[in-house]
Amino acid sequence: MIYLDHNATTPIRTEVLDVMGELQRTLFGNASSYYGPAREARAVLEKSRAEIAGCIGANPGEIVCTSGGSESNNLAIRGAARALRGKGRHLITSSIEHPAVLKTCQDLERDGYRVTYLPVDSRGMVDPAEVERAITPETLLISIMHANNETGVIQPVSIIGSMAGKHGIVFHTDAVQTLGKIPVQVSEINADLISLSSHKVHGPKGIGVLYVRKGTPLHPLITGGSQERGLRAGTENFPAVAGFSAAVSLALNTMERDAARITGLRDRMETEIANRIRGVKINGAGSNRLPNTSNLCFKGVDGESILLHLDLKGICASSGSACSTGSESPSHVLLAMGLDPHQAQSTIRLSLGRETSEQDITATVDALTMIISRLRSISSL
Amino acid sequence: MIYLDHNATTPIRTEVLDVMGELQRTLFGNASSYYGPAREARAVLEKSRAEIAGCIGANPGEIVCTSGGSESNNLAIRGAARALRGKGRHLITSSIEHPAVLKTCQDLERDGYRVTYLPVDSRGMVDPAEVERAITPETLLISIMHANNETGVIQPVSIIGSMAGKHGIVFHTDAVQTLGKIPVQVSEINADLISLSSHKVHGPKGIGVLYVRKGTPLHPLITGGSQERGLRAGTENFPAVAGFSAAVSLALNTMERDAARITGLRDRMETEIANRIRGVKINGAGSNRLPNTSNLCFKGVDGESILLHLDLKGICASSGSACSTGSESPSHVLLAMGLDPHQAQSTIRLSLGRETSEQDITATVDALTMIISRLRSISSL
Amino acid sequence: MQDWKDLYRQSQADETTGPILFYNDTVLDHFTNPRNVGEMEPGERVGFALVGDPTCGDQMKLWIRVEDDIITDIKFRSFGCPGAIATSSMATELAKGLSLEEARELTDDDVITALGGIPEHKKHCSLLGITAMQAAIQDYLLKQMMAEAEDTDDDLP
Amino acid sequence: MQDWKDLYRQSQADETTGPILFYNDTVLDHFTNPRNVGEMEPGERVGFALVGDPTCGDQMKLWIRVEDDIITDIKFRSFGCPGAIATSSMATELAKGLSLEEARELTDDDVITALGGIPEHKKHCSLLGITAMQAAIQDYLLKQMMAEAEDTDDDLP
Ligand SMILES: Cc1ncc(COP(=O)(O)O)c(C=O)c1O
Ligand SMILES: Cc1ncc(COP(=O)(O)O)c(C=O)c1O
Repeated sequence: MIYLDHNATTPIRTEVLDVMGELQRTLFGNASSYYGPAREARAVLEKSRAEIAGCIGANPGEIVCTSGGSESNNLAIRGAARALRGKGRHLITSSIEHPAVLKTCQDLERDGYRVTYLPVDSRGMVDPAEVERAITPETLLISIMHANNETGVIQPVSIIGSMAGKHGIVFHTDAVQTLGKIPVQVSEINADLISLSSHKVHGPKGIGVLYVRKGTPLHPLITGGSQERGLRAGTENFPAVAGFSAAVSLALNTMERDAARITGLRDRMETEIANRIRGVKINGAGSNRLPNTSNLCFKGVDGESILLHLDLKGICASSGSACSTGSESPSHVLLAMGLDPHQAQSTIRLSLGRETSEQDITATVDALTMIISRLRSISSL
Repeated sequence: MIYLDHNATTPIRTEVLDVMGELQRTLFGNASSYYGPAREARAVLEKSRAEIAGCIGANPGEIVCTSGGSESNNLAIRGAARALRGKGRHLITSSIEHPAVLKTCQDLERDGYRVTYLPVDSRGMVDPAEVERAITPETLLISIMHANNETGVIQPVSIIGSMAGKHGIVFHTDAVQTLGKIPVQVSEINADLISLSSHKVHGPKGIGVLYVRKGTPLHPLITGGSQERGLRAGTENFPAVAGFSAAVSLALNTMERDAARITGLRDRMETEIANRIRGVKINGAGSNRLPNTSNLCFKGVDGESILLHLDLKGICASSGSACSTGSESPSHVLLAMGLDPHQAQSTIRLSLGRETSEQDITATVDALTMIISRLRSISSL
Repeated sequence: MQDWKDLYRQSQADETTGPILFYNDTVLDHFTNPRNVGEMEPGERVGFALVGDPTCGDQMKLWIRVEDDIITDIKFRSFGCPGAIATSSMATELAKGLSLEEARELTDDDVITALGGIPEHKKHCSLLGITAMQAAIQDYLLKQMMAEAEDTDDDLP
Repeated sequence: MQDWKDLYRQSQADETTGPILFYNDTVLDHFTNPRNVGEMEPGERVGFALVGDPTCGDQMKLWIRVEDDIITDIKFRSFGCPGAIATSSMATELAKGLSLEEARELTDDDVITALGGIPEHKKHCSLLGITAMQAAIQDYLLKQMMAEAEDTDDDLP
């Protein structure tokens, strides 16, 4: 099997599984309970929280554990909107955000909030000047993702963050796709709220984090017990938090080296594909991109047909966000970049990872060459 | 170690850990993705969902996977309140609910909803007649727990459920404490929404379920991808769902036998404590209770001091809900039952489980006898 | 894991579960080796249609050759998803050799049955092949009518 | 797991984390073997106080015996949490043998320092022992004043 869908999810590392297995076998208890074993569970939880905090340059008290990236995004956006509705009811985001941001903003619109969805240019980038123009005295939150999950295009969050800061507006960034691939540092991003997800960095599923800068107004999404300083109720999933912290530490240990190697593989892949297959467009190629992501449009062939052919050859890829697989509508990200619906329908995403080898890339290029020619031979376009 | 805090959390069963480890080692992928491995992940997810559904007599399509009991309660209450706000803005619940229900209702009050918090009698029971009296044409939801986590008192949910049905009002029950201890069957409970949590039945933490009867109006709490039929966004945590389904199946296999044995142990424990220690009150004793729960008030001694002495002897117990451990306010459940604050402060909860042995009980009774006499010898009351 | 897959197959019917993309072997066969791919030169005995599915952007072209009211040959080209390709291929197989009258009674259900089923949310794709074929038959009949009309015209004094 | 515990101890200071109930060995010692538990008969040289903590419902009784302005003996009883018991025990230890003047300068910080620290949210418990002691000193001084006043009365013609 050749797995080229690391932006959807990643295999959990055996080191991480071992940590979690050990913890679950030897330590148990409710991390908020009284007695000895529970205190040890709490110690593990707090050590892991501190480790995750360290990885992004935050304080442990600024880390709220959630069930994943989607919940983190919902907590950030709904939580800020609720906490700040006295200030105003306007939010700014972009048209290329993950559905966990877009759908949440749309939901807030039904509740009387007003949302500006900024466009992107043909390279898939949000323009900070547009953000500035969209700001009103009513603006309570700006939410712009760190890098896009489909194209890998890195957004100018640092500039947008300081701009938001100057206007006294809370800034949220969805860094689910950047963690472990490029540096995610609180001080550089200038964000008040940052969403992270464990299963994208070879950690367990069902766990994520929202960084909440000290003093940021935020209303909880899930109320109940006073876990996570009252910002997220529910018995703490300490084995998963420990797994996440192990995964992110491991990822950061070798990030620079991995990124260089993976960029090399990705670039070779794109060059060879462009050389061997005509009518290929690399979406977002003109931008600063994540090392591992390649978004490819093959003129005149349907993306899902490419994917099924790849699948039959044991190559795993996807057409964009996994959560909309099976939906028939073309990618909102690609349409926002100005592609027409047929082009969007002809696009697939290959996202590499730490297990990806030179041979994987060679095999993938060979397979794609054959598949595209085959599908074009039956295409009506 | 003697663990008598099963209502807070339970040790994960090795069979469950093995299932999850195996799945995480061999199967991966995003259960909503396209290719082969992802389809297997999805197959696991759907098989597990069907198994959980089977355990409570539901259809697989009525099972929404969440991150735990607190999220399930929030989704049920906030989701129904949002979906039905056109109908009215009144909710009915009881004063002994878990904080994940109570705090959520209080939060809705800040949003313009009106909530009736029904009292309980001295035995800790909600009176269905009171529920009926509280119903107004504006009532959109009734939420009464299946059994209370502190006292183990089982509530008359079946009657309340049919009453709600007759009035066309959505009925939610928090069955987090009953699953695996007494039967939880959709057809008997007559509920439209039922909250369940995995870590209370020897399953993994960070996973739970909301049963949503077909046709029940519900707005999602976490929006984004279209997972869980659009009712709960986020990459599916299929290993945890599989772990939960394994745990609940195992629990139901031996439920009757376990319940009989545990009831025996609990009853012996209570009899011996009552015989050997004067000034003991068993809260909720007059009611139908869960087999495993004992809520004991020791006149004139502080609960936390009892717990620390027990802890020093390797016995794990708690004073009620773990999520408020360390908070200094007396239990809202006991106050609702008419105990005075000093009585509430003198109460501990012992909750037994499948590993609890005869020897554990003997040792606990001995320890308590000594501890109470020691603490009384220094008490100023 | 056989049991999981079985369960998975069953649950395809259940519209309450999420999107499922589990094609059976017949569908995969028609997708990887679509029958009757190609084009035909326009001609007197040839019917042609170009149809699109507005739901998903799929597009297809289809040609039939008719001799003595029998569809003797059929060709198609498709820009579409696996469902569209497989159902189109199967539709051409079913229609080939039928009389025009018989072919006009083919439905998308016939195609799905012949394929042994396709995932629920892909069913709309199965319409494409049938729609194209019916359109091609119409095109052929129209051509015949016009030719006959011309013949009749010629016969006029 | 030693390193986790260390980290855990450090993080007690961090008010941003959740409730922590990690008592050190000195606290546990004073909790399990509280010093100076008991009562005293009322008497001329005895001061007494009954105080309660409205935050948590804890209650305590404390007696001091004074000879030549020195606290020669001290006893207490407590209905309270481990923090209340341990801090009361330590407070009595610190006060015993001090002059009234010295004892009046004892603060809850002295008690906490002597115990090597207690969890942040338990600090309010440490006030109970000190408060009771100060109240008992007041009670003693008041008694003295009244006794002196009586003595003076007796002296009057
Ligand atoms: C950019 C981005 N944000 C959020 C998410 C959601 O994360 P999760 O699946 O952990 O809920 C994803 C991935 O699905 C993502 O790519
Ligand atoms: C009755 C009840 N409801 C809800 C919960 C919350 O469940 P979870 O810890 O899985 O969020 C608990 C336990 O903490 C409970 O006892």
